[in-house]
Amino acid sequence: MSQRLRLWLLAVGGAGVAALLVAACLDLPAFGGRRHPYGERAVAASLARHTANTIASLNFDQRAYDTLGEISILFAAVLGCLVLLREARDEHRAQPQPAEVALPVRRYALIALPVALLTGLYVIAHGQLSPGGGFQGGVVAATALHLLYLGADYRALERVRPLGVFDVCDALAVSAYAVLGLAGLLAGTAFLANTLLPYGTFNTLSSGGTVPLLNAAVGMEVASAVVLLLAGFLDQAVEIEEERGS
Amino acid sequence: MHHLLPLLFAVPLLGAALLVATGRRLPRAVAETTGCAVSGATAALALVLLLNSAPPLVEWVGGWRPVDGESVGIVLVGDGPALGMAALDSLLTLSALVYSWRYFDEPPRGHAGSYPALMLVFQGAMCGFALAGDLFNAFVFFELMSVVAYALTGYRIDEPKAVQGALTFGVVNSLGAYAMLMGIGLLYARTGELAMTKIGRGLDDAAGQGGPDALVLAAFVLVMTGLLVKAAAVPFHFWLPDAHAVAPTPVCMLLSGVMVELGAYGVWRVYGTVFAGPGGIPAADLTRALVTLGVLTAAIGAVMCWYQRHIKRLLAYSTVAHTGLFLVGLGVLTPEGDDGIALYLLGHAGVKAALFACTGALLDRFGSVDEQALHGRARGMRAFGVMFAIGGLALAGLPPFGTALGKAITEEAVGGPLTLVYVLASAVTAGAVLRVTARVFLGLGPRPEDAAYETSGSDERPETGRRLSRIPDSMTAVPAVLLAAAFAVGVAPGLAAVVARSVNEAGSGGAHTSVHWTPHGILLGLVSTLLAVGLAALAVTRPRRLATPDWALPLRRLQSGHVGDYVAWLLVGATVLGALTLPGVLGG
Amino acid sequence: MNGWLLAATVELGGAGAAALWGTATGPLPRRVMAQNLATSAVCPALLLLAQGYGRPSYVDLALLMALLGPVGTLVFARLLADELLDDRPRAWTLTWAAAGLSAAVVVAVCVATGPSRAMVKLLLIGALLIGGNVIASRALAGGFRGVRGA
Amino acid sequence: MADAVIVVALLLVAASATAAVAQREPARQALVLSVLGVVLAVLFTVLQAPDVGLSQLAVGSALTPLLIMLSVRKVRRQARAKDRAR
Amino acid sequence: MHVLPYLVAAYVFLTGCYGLATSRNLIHTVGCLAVCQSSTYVLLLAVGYRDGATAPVFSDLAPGSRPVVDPIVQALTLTDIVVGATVTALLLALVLQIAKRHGTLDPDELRELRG
Repeated sequence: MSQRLRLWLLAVGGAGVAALLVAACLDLPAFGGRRHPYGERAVAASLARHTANTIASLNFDQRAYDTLGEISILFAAVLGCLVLLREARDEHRAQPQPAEVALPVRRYALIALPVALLTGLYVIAHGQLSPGGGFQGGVVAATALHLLYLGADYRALERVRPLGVFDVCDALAVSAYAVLGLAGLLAGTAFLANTLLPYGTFNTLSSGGTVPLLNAAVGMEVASAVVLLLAGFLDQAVEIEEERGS
Repeated sequence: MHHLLPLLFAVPLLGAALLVATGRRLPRAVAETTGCAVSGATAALALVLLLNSAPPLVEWVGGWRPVDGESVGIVLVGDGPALGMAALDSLLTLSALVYSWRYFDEPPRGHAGSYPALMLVFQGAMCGFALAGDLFNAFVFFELMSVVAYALTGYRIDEPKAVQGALTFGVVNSLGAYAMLMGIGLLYARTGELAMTKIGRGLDDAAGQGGPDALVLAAFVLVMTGLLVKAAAVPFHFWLPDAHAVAPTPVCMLLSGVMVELGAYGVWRVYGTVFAGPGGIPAADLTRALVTLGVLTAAIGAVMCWYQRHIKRLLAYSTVAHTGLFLVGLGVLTPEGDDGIALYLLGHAGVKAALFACTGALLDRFGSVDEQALHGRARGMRAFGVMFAIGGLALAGLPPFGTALGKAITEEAVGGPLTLVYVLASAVTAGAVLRVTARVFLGLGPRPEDAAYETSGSDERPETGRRLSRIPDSMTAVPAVLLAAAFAVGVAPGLAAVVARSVNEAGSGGAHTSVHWTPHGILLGLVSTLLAVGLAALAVTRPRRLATPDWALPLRRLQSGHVGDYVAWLLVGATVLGALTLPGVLGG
Repeated sequence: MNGWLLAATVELGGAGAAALWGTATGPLPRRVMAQNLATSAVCPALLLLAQGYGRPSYVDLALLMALLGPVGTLVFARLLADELLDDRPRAWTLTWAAAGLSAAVVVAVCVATGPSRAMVKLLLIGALLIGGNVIASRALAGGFRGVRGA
Repeated sequence: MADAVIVVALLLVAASATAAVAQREPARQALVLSVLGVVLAVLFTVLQAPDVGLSQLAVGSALTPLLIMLSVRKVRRQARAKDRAR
Repeated sequence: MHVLPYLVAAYVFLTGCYGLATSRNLIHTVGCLAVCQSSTYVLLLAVGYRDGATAPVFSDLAPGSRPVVDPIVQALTLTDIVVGATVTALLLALVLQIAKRHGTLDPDELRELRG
């Protein structure tokens, strides 16, 4: 199809969808409205279960099943990336050249690395209290590890990143989440029911029943998934080369 | 019993996690056997739940049962159609895994478990989508299903076509999913709820006497865009041939056999629970929209199917044509139409998967799926030739296959000129399949000439490590069993009645219908079979007469393989859908 | 509307928009530099917002921003090192100006908070932000000169 | 009046989204996307969604740019290897 | 102000679609898809906003002392962001393979699948 025709189609389709969306926007309740029935029920339910952060309560208790789907997406994407970025038949690995990094940058990376790791853990641990949680903290922790690549060089990163271990962690974290769900079922309530543990004191680290456990499982899953994803891309960008003449 | 519903997703997921955790050490045979075992266990669970699904099972995940009619949790609905789809996809995954058992080529080094693990997650995602009673939960599983499908489609990274098809698939489907999510956002803004039944009630309350407004229309269009992209309705269908033609054969069996149909199922479910009330989209408008798109889909799918030489692509277009027929049948909104489509879908899944399985055998034996390059070369593969021919006849609706029964009931439900669409679309796609049988397995007729604008199926890499000299028994048995299952759907006494009862209970408030073979239906089935055989005979003996006429060329040029075009078409499709539904909103 | 929010609005509307403009136009070295300065434009605004809304827990956002912003810039500095080799981006005046702004905001918020654990966190954010910003500028100005093909 | 900051954040999001689409060169687009990520995080903060803002920061400011830039690097390396082979 | 956030979401979605349709580089295409997705975040969070309210996070707030915004949309958006990041990664992996197998990233030059 020619460029012109595509632009015409795009104009027609875009105009139609735009008209539809604008008409819908005009019918939407005004921005900042007060009516949120589900939201209010969720806040009440979260407080009843001593979870200070309602979003954590939603993600790991009330709508925990969605989160199971979400970490399965991560799990599947990692699996898919490993499959898609594997070494093809006509490729080989080349040893990357060591990098020369200016001293201040290297120092900064080495200082920021533990700080970022700790921050990641802090964000995960306080997930059910303050903003944050397994997902946010997991990404921070995993990104922090890659400061080694940015600030030092690839081989330093490879040394602290045993991929086999992360592979297992990835699978274990998903299983842990699902098994915690099954535990609810076996205890006679329902899948992913938060009735196994006491709800604890409001606004402390151990409050919320199984919320902190699920939160930790998600943190572990996200951290290992991000490390594995980036490992796939780093392999491609740094190591894997095509055979000459192919 | 209802507490077990989430297990249909959790069990395959745990199996996949197990395979990944141990994948580095596991020998291949063990990994694939584990995959089959877990998939089989899930299928058994789905069947057990299906047998207990009257009255429908309802599960509030996490034990968040409603208090005063209000809940904060996620609801799963295990009625007949939902568990039926779950059982169908589980059984099909099992057969795909058995089909690829020990034959499928080169697992990535140290990741022997990754292919069966992906298949298991795919199975779980499809089950999860089928059971979802919460709109956002449906979106999550929709995305999970898509993500796994992209990875599986691009599995053969050495194939240029495979990676291109997978990317097109990925971009178009993700965009459709985002459109769906925007629609969910609009619905949430209006009703403040996420469970489908509650949204439906919320829309009715909000509309009062007024009927639907622009917001409902936009939400309907956006949600349906996402589902119709999955169901590959024209003009959202372009990704399908590109993806299905290049995916590994066992994956094709799943994509064509059940994933696309899940899109149609989603349309049925979402319309029925969310938009069917007085505050939703009026029935006349839905019928107009779905029947128009469905007829277009059937027509374009059938025409494009006829002109393919790449056998997998041909089968993919036949899937497009058949989903068009499904949409028409669902669009007329009669209980009989729903029953017919449910049976048609069951039969079609078996037949289409069997046809793909046979094509896979050709690919592994000859390294090609091109009708012209394979001309007469498969004479020795008699069993596959017979199965391919039977598959073609079943696709046309030869009684007493399940496809024929479903088609006959639907034809009666739609009535009038739409019957003709069913007869013609099934005859043309079946004719193309029979033509392939005659040329490839029997070597009849002269070799046709190359056309200008087409995808050839030669130079494909077999999916096995090397070309097979002998096809393993598991690869022969699977299509045979699938065809037998499609046959059984048509003849098993009482099955049709059970399916109809559970579909009506879920969809049309328990309306009573009687579904059985009628002379009229048998006659129409025979007519389209004869038509298909005639078309195939004509194509083989007088290829000139049916070679691409000029008028089909513009149609073929639309299938350009360009992601940008497909995105533009998606927007056009949403606009068309909006325009077709608009009258009811204006009138209201 | 309190003064903190007003300050945040001005900061976002001014420095944020300027950083966006710089990132979206002009030669590549300038874009990278503008991307780096976007961190120091937005992070103080996040601190001001936390103070303005009276929600100390929002400070975590600024903490993450101060940590990850420079990491993002290092990504570009490292992976675009070849292209930045000939025409090294330097904007020391702007870098120090941004650092000064960050310091001013951190001090102001610290004064409002008073001595407590929250203040330690704020000071940590200030140190990370200013240090990261300066180092990222240094990295852009030839911090990866030896990096080729890696 | 408290809405002023929301308006500013919304306009910044719209502007950076436009810029991200208008940049046709992937590396430049990655730069704008990282700014888009940061601006979105600000928008989420002013819409009182700090949790979402945190994850947008985590993903948008470092992870997505890193993924895109690694892809760009791989593609360039490939092109260079092809040129050398020629 | 009543509809501005919604209009921005619609605008961002359409802009992303324009980028997708006219893209000449597949990495850019994936970036545009991320832009499209960010429109869904804006829409969802705008729907959940409430005037003068604050986040429903009670670590530094006494429950009931101030009105709070809708937490549901925030949970949904959180899930959505994860989905977005993973889809980006997966599609970029496919793009890398396309670059390898086709030697180009221009969709106009990919001519294998047609008709």
